[in-house]
Amino acid sequence: MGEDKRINLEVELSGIRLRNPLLVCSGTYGNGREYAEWVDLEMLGGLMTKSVTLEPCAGNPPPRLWETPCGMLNSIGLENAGLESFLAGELPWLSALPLPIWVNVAGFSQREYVVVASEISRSGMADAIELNISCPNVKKGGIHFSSDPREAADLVEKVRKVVEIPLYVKLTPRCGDIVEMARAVAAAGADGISLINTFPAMAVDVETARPRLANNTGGLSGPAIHPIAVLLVWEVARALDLPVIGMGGIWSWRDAVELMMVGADAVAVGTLNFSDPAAPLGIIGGMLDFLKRKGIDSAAALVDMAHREGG
Amino acid sequence: MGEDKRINLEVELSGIRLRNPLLVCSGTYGNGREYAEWVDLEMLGGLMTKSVTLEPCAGNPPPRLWETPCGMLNSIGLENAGLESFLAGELPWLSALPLPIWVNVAGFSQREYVVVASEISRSGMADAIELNISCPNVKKGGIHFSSDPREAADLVEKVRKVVEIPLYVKLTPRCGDIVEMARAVAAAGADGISLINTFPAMAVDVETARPRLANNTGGLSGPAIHPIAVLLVWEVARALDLPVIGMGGIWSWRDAVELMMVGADAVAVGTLNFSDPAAPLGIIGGMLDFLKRKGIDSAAALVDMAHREGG
Amino acid sequence: MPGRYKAEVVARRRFGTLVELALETGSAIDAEPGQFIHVRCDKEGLILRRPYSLSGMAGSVVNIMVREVGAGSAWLCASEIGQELDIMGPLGRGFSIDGGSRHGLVAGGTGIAPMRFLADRLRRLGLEETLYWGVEGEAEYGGLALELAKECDLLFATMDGSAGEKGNVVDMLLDAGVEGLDGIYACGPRGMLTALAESLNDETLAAMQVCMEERMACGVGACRGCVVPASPPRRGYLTVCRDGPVFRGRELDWERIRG
Amino acid sequence: MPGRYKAEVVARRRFGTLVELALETGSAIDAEPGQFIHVRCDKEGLILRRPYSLSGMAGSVVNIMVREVGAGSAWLCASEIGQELDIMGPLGRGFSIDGGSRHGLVAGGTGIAPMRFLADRLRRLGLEETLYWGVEGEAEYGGLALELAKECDLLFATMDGSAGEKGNVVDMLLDAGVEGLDGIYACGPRGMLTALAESLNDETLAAMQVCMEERMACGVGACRGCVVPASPPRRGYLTVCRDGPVFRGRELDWERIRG
Ligand SMILES: Cc1cc2nc3c(=O)[nH]c(=O)nc-3n(C[C@H](O)[C@H](O)[C@H](O)COP(=O)(O)OP(=O)(O)OC[C@H]3O[C@@H](n4cnc5c(N)ncnc54)[C@H](O)[C@@H]3O)c2cc1C
Ligand SMILES: Cc1cc2nc3c(=O)[nH]c(=O)nc-3n(C[C@H](O)[C@H](O)[C@H](O)COP(=O)(O)OP(=O)(O)OC[C@H]3O[C@@H](n4cnc5c(N)ncnc54)[C@H](O)[C@@H]3O)c2cc1C
Ligand SMILES: Cc1cc2nc3c(=O)[nH]c(=O)nc-3n(C[C@H](O)[C@H](O)[C@H](O)COP(=O)(O)O)c2cc1C
Ligand SMILES: Cc1cc2nc3c(=O)[nH]c(=O)nc-3n(C[C@H](O)[C@H](O)[C@H](O)COP(=O)(O)O)c2cc1C
Ligand code: FES
Ligand code: FES
Repeated sequence: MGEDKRINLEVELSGIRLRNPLLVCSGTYGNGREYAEWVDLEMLGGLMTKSVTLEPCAGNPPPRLWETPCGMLNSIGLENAGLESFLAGELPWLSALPLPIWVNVAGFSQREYVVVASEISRSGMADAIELNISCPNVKKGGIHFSSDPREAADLVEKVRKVVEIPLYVKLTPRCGDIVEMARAVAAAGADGISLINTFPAMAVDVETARPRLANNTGGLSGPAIHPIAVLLVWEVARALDLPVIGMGGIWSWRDAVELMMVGADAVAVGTLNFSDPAAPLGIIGGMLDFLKRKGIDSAAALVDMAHREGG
Repeated sequence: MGEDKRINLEVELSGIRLRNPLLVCSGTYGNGREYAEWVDLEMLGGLMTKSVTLEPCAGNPPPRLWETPCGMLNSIGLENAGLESFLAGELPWLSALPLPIWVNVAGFSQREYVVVASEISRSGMADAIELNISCPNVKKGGIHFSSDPREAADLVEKVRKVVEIPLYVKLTPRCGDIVEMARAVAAAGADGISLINTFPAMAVDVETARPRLANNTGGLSGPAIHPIAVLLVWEVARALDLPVIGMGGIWSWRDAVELMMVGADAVAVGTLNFSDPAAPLGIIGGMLDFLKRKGIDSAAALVDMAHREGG
Repeated sequence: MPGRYKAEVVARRRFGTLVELALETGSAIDAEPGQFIHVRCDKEGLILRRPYSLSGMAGSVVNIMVREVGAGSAWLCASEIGQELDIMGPLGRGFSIDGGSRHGLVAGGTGIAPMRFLADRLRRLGLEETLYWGVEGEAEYGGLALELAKECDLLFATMDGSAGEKGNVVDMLLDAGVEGLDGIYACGPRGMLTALAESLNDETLAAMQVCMEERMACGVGACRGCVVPASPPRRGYLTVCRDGPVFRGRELDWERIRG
Repeated sequence: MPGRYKAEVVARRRFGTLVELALETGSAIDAEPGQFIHVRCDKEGLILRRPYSLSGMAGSVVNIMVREVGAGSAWLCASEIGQELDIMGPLGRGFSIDGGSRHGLVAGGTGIAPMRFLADRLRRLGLEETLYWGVEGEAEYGGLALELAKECDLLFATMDGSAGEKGNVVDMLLDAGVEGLDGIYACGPRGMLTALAESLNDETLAAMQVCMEERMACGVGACRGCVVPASPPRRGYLTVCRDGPVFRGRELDWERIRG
């Protein structure tokens, strides 16, 4: 306590230095601007943008949200203004922040993924790409690539060729063998893995016998899925030697530390931002206190601790 | 209100008549006896036994339980006294109840599944078999069969040959394409599908960096996974013409009706029994009130209602 | 400037199924009628905030009126004096008062909340307004109609005829005539708003402003969860939380809204 | 006969970090020391009941002593007089009192709860007992030690020496000598119980009964969640909720319990 021993919160992923291991998840922080008046964005470890597609995308019809026990369903459906507008408006603003930016890229065909990823890389304004091959809310594309390791690998290989910045691939938890999937995208050139996207799910209003979401199905996020995220990160981190960004239902500094202990090199807060935009900062504070209390001198030392404990 | 219109709660699955569509899930009601002093078992629609294996099975070391947000993890690991003891003690007692019994069968090899299923069928004391090919808590066997459709189909085919009563197959939600899996086991001779088993998951105590369960991983159940169960039942019921027993996080009559509306022919209450052993009966009451209020004259009419509503 | 506050419940009144809460935010609030606050319901298992229109405001105190319809609102309705609520707000775009002297306000059911605030604001500006309020039956909102009648020119309608005029509040407004109105402001169930919008012509639609509801997550425009269909040529969607909740009649695609 | 009750909180006292609740079940209860009740914590998000040892009983009223360690116990500790709790019980196998005149009771920390009930029962049977209670520091349990000292022959130990003897309660018992005891009863942290068990010889181990804790779901033996390792030749596992929570020293496999 008394001594002023410096604790190092910095982590490094694929050569990118993060002030601390707390990012915000794609789609849950807009493109930063919406929260700029609520939070000092520079305090974040990094930011993952809303998915960008080649063309403007209107997304799914409303209702798009439904709350479930300790979770929520969303069926936003990749609504975004498209690549051109992103490159002209959002990305320059984001890249002016002293903060690493993962640009999340989605598409409805291989070609779209390749074009968007290549343009983002060429722009020089992004630190890394997060390839969203697992959005549960688009009928064609998306889910398709992430349900078959060969398709996924093929896509990653094509994107890899046109991208000069680190390439992270975001996987769906709806998958029989996550390690096989992670291995396939790693072999195809992924620099890192993001785990997990929302879990495909559904709710029905029994009064009307109609689905709660206009799109019928949506993605489940929040504390409900956290124990699933912990296991999938554990499995992938054990089997592969790539950096992993862990996410899924982080609701406290404990959940963040837990994901790091099972092998995440950094973590991202998603749904929690909606109830508390400053939550990532609170979690950093909690993590710092924990490190102090335990006499651990860096956040990086948390990574894989549960494996080392021989779990 | 005034009129005394009879509402028919009966449902029929594979020729088995159930007083009402409410069963209790395997592993959550013991073999009935433990709850006989708490609940009038005859009021249930049916009972699914704890998994039976060929040899006595000690299960996993403790701790075996952990509570998570709106859910729980268990790693019981198929603890049971084995086939011989089940046939001598438990099954005769169960079969004396005026209540259809699904005997849940598990194994660590194909041969074990085949022997146990065949003996259960030959005993003449079971109404149906529920083949647990998806227990997340055993290292060998179990999960293996349910992660690959061909393996699963092969097992089901072999079991089908030695069994003369309806054969239900219980699938894991940890699966990329549940319809492919359901199709494979249907083609191999399954008479019905049970959905869903617990979801493989994990929790770590950050104070010690050790998993909360001695087995490291466990199965997630409870309301947290309910929206996943709804989607998987919806997908399978749409694609296949087999009876489906829906389960996963039922916490109220609404959740039960919801699963029927997306296509379950009957439903089973699991984790909720721990907090309220009489919950299945309360749910039947709630369902009856709902049917009355809506002027629907049978529980069977709920089945698939969301599909018919054109969701 | 929207902010996040620990707001203390300083008054609580029940009007039938509605509970009115007065919340002390501790700093002077600048809010427009139609804006809302996003309230955390500290019940475990609930993870999203709940949006509530401001029904009034004075200095550092804001009012909301809560109808119990589910777990979150039940928790709010049960909150006691002295309790602290975590709120974000005021959020969104409120009503614009463009001037002119005659204003018609239409509220359906709980839609009365922002309308009460708007009526108050118009009165303070010295403008003339009539508030049309329709509910199912009188008992639903206890003594609220009586109280409003003292505050403004209230025309009250109940579907069951238990008080005021019997019938539909939109018809009541249309019967009274909308042509001469400088502003038409509406809040209520979807069905009521589409019925109103579809009864108006191009000109009166331009004079209409509606306060919309949609399920929300972030409340600040970040998640794109709370959208309503935008009219051509824009098409696509607008967010209720940031582009709205108040929209001009012509901004929305009423056909898609009716569904 | 165990049952399910809506039990009203009729008294509530705080002893340091412990809250003692008296629950009126409405019907005469027949319970043994060592048995427990399984309490629903009506906080959304929590789905399992919480097991609590009976710390006393009179007619239709049962007592428990709750230490706040997480969300469920926090909710229980905050429960107020008049509140209704949903309980199942009494559950499990309690202590057997085999007779003989000299009984040693050892409690560590919160393990005092069932021991208080047992001491009371022994006293009523006219048997001679000494209660050894060890805690971290006196303040932890407020005035409870004083109160117990009036009820029975209490030997109090604190690890920090703030009151009573300084040191470990197991050592205290062993120093006093266990050979002549007709019954040794223990409840407390795992470490304390294994230390005790491993200090005993075959004979004294036979005289020992321990009240075990393990995480529970059903509480009635149905889920096999709450197991402890059984000693050879049986091996395998016993359930705390039904086979226990009280076990004879020889029934358990202390080696596997220590892990
Ligand atoms: C801009 C705006 C202003 C509102 N103003 C008021 C008001 O002044 N008074 C009032 O009583 N109600 C108002 N509502 C509706 C209020 O937000 C919902 O009744 C409340 O969120 C229901 O929560 P619950 O937990 O009780 O219900 P549940 O049915 O349990 O809620 C389930 C989920 O649906 C959401 N939800 C349900 N109904 C609505 C709805 N109509 N609008 C938005 N989300 C909904 C909830 O937020 C939650 O995420 C307003 C809604 C919006 C969008
Ligand atoms: C037979 C028995 C008798 C008990 N008697 C008492 C008593 O008299 N006084 C008292 O204060 N405590 C007693 N306990 C412990 C008490 O049940 C736990 O402290 C309580 O369940 C913690 O719940 P929580 O939500 O506050 O903690 P959390 O840590 O949030 O609980 C998380 C999960 O772990 C379980 N859990 C955590 N600790 C324990 C534990 N030690 N034993 C069993 N389950 C646990 C909880 O039930 C819950 O499922 C007893 C336990 C058992 C098994
Ligand atoms: C409303 C909402 C929108 C999302 N949009 C995207 C998206 O556009 N691209 C993406 O890759 N993930 C998206 N996600 C998934 C999150 O980035 C994250 O992987 C997931 O929500 C799990 O984390 P959480 O439980 O902390 O929210 C979205 C999630 C939510 C809740
Ligand atoms: C403690 C526990 C033990 C279980 N044991 C078994 C089992 O032996 N065999 C099996 O097929 N499923 C078993 N299950 C899974 C349940 O039958 C059910 O599929 C699952 O819990 C989902 O339903 P729920 O969320 O309502 O509990 C078990 C579940 C729990 C919680
Ligand atoms: S609630 Fe998130 S955009 Fe409106
Ligand atoms: S808690 Fe279920 S067997 Fe003991």
